[in-house]
Amino acid sequence: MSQPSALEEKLDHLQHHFIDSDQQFEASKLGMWIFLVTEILFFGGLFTAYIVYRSWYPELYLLASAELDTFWGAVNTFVLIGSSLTVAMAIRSAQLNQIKGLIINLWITIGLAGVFMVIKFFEYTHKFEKGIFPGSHYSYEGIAHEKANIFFSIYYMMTGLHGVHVMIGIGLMIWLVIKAKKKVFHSGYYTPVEITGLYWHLVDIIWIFLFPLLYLID
Amino acid sequence: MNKLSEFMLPPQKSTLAEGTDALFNFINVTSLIFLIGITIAIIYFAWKYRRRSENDVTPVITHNNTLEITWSVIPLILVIIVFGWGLSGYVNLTTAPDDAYEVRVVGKSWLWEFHYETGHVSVNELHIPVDRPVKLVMSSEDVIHSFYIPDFRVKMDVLPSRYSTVWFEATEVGESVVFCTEYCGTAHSNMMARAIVHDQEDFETWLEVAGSADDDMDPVELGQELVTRNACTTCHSADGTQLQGPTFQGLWGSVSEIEDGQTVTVDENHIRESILEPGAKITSGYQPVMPPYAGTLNDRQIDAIIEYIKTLQ
Amino acid sequence: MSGHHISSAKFLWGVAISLFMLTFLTIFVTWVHIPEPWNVVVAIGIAVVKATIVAAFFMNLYWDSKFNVMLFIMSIIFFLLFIGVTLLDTLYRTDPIPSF
Amino acid sequence: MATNEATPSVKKLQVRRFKPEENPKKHYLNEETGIWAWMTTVDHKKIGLMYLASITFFFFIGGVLALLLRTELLSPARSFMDANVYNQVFTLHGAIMIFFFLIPSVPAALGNFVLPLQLGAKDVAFPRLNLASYYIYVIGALFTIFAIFTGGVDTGWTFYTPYSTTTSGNVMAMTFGVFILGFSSILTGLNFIVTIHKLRSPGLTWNKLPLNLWGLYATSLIQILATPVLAITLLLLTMERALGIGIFDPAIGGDPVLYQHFFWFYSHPAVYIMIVPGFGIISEVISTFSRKVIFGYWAIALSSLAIAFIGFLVWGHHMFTAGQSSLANMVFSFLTFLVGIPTGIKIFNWIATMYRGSIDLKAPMIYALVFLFLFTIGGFTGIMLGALAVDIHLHDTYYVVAHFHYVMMGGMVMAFLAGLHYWWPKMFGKMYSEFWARISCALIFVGFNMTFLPQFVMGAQGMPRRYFNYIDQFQPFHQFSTMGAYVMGVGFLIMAGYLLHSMLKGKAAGSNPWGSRALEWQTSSPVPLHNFEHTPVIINGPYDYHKPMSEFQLGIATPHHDHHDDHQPTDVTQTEKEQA
Repeated sequence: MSQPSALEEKLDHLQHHFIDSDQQFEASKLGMWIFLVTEILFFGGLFTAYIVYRSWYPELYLLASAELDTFWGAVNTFVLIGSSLTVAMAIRSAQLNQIKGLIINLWITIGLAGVFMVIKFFEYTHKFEKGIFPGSHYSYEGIAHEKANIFFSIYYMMTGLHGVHVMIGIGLMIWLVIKAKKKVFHSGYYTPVEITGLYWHLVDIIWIFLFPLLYLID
Repeated sequence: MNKLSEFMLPPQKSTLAEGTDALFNFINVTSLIFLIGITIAIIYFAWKYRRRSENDVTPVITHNNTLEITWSVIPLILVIIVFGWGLSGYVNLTTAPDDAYEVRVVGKSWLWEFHYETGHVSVNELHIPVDRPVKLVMSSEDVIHSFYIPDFRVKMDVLPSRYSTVWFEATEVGESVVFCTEYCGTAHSNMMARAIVHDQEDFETWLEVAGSADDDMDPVELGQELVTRNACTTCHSADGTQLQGPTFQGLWGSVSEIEDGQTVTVDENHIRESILEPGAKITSGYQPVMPPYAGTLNDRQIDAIIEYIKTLQ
Repeated sequence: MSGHHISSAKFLWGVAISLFMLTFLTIFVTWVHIPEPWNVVVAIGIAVVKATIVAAFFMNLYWDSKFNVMLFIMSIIFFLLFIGVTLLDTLYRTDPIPSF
Repeated sequence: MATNEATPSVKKLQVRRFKPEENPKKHYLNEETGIWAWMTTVDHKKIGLMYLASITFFFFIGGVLALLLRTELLSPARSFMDANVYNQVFTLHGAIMIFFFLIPSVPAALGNFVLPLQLGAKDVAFPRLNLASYYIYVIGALFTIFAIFTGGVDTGWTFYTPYSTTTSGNVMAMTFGVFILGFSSILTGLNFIVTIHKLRSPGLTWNKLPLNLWGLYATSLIQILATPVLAITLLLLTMERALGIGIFDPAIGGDPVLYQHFFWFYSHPAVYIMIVPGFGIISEVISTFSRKVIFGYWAIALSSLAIAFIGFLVWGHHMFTAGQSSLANMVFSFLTFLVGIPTGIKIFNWIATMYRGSIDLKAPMIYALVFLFLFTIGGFTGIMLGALAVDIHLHDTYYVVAHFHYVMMGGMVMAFLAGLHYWWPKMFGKMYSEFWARISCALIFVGFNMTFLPQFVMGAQGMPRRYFNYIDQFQPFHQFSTMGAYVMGVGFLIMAGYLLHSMLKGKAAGSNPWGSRALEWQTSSPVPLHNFEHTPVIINGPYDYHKPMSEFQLGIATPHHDHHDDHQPTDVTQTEKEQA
């Protein structure tokens, strides 16, 4: 019991079947970790498809990744790592009862996530203009490989699903900001901030793998 | 033992059948012994230790290492035997002798095509020589099918993306049924063929004659023969019965409505196009499932089919 | 409690900067053409290091209960089993070719 | 509020005996009544009953579809439905039975009801999430029903590509429905793991955990590890139909066998999602009705985990003839046999538990023994199918159909029925007619064997599965099988009858009609709204029949406060903390 004073102050959040705040916090965090396990295996399916096709057609991946812009990929990597930092700072603010800092850090994170999505949007539209669509709609002729469409199917599925997760993250953080403004969080109760942070870091980790696997094939 | 295997299994008509059946029987008998033992134990315990009063006191037996190790290790040994046995059988099933006679198999919804090295094609009839290894190299035109001859104990999926093989050596002259065992749609259960085993001499005669056998037939008779042989009748009836495709009865000269609302008169050109390129004009109310016959039927054969359809008014 | 570790701002910045450096490194490595398959190994290696840093210090696994660490590792093990066993098929297929 | 007897100054655990109140006036069924209270309840018991009602509905639908299939198969070719209808019906029978009945049956329905009771907890860790997962299940079901009425689905429950990407009908709605359903399954698993970890009563250490909870724990692990892969597989399939993604579509360069890997990576472990919680029930029932300590507690507990783990590595045995590499076939065959060992260990342990017990052949026990017999047959025929050479012959025949019906229906459904009859008095506080229960069990047993034993023979003789039409030689077997299905149907109707009668007019059961030592029987029947009026304290294992009943009813007094009352006095929090 690190902050007994906080425990005594506010217990609005405590549900009836838990004994105390710590038990509830630990349970929520364990629940989130289990959820992250399912996320890892969810993306794991796509990584498996990626690896299987790469082992079959290594030359295809060389050719096709040349179509991806390493510069913007790298920028997005920095943006996401930066947002991971701000989320960590947000949790720190909550732990120290600095609600203003919490809200500012969350807003920066939302901003960075927005930048990520905007860059992603331009990357996509650029490809669509060339006729690089997934699977059967693929009509680009710049890659001399009959399975180029499959590479881009995998590319769009991986980055698209990752993008969906970023969008969900943005939604969650807007919700956190609203909650924080209502003074729900304090140093004795910041579970939603913590577990949203865990989620956001996982989204970051997945991008850390997507970046070298898709963009950095020389 | 023999009675059991005769009752459970189809006749052994290939060299591979005996090995598979021996393992089948071994597992069956071993399992049966265990099952009887377990069942007797259950019934005996349930009777012997039935509750006599509400105050029955039961002994505290939490575990017994010797017993537990025994009933882990004995089954382990048994399953390892079964694994090795099954594996060696499998290696036999998948290693075709080098001198095997090759036949190309093409699965289409819902028929089997067999291409021989002479260039002859037979539909739903696989002709093979007896006592000689035969290797089938198979592929599919559309969805996944699976080639299964119970009498030979062989089965292999037929894939649209690449080739797969199966081999066997038939041991007696006769006929066996071929099934499709990978679900492939409406007429999946009618996607059957006959494996016809000839002796070597007959087989060679068949190969020579088969390609030219219908040269002197009357076109209508030939057409009738062809629609059966090419499995058209799986989906198109000659008596008005509604199957997966339009019936041939009264088809000639009729006007049919196609998918986009246009109408087309069923004439020679329409029938020819529908045979060679079935997807071009689909009569509304039917699914686009018919496989193309380009490369399977020649012009003379198509003409014969048209002549035959003309007669079904 | 294990779950309430509070990192200092300096520490968090340090973690982020090391992640930025590793990102530069992984891009830099693609310019020096390392021969196959080592380029992939290096790229994945750096990504694993980065992911471990994020998991340990941003996600606080370093200070967290053992079971959460175990869950994280377990998910990766099962993913590796999935891909590993699938590759047993896809890498070792034989493609027969018809002779006519 | 009786908080004073345990003052904060007391450091030692002060326990006393709490005898459950017999036939209480107030319990979870009559507090908070009305449709709205039920639909918005976060009570695990009510959610469990809502699941129970839903899966019963789907079991009924699936069962009727099965009878239609069997009736059509009385004669070859068409008798009253055509091939397309037949194909849709068998697809629905499979999909409904697996995704809407078997997967949620024990974990979500019985598990939800029993798990917190066996832990001595007031609820699961995340009650609102629990309710959400029920509604997710309902939404998934609605999508599926929508698919049925907008073209139907004829792909088989396996959705194999490229057939599923090319066939007409509303495959997308169906796969999306199952995709949604996956989340329900994941959230239930997540909830259970956290609950077992965080909400055990004082003294309930891992080595005192009821085997039912070990079973549910192993199941939950499979649910969270395997279900996401199903989700991504179905998402890819949906995308394949919607956007032409084509990773599995050979027409544009994809690989259909890869789909099968993805699909079975979930769907084989899913078999264990269905059967492992059944093992848990059987352990409880056999111990209770033999009134004897379970034989080989750790062997049974750990073999559940072993099965869960090895079960992940055997998916390729569904693909022995699919065109995967010989190396993969060999590895998968070997690992498949390894799963047989822990399963065998369980069977032997259960029989050893009966040895020198005091066996009372009440309905739950009869179902448990029926389970032992039928599941053993299912297991041995599984060994048969694991043997490579033999599987080449038997794959995709009626032998496989019979095998998995012996495992799923003979194993899983019998375990479910054992559990249902076992916990029925706890759920409703009423007893059912033992006589009719035996009649119906006998009919189901006889009907089941009549239905599926001939299918082994048919399959071994070469009758392929999913066949609308068949060659004449198989007709006698099909007819016999259909007769069996009708007998089984009658058995289930009788069961529905006496259970309904029990619910309405049954005799009061009392809190512990079986004389069990397990924790869920140490509270009233029906259960109070918050499960226990006290905080149970556990000092013995759940199967320690050699110790007196009084030692199983210990607890410390807790203030009982309303479900929605979030304002808890601080001193109580402090008190319990020190005691725990």
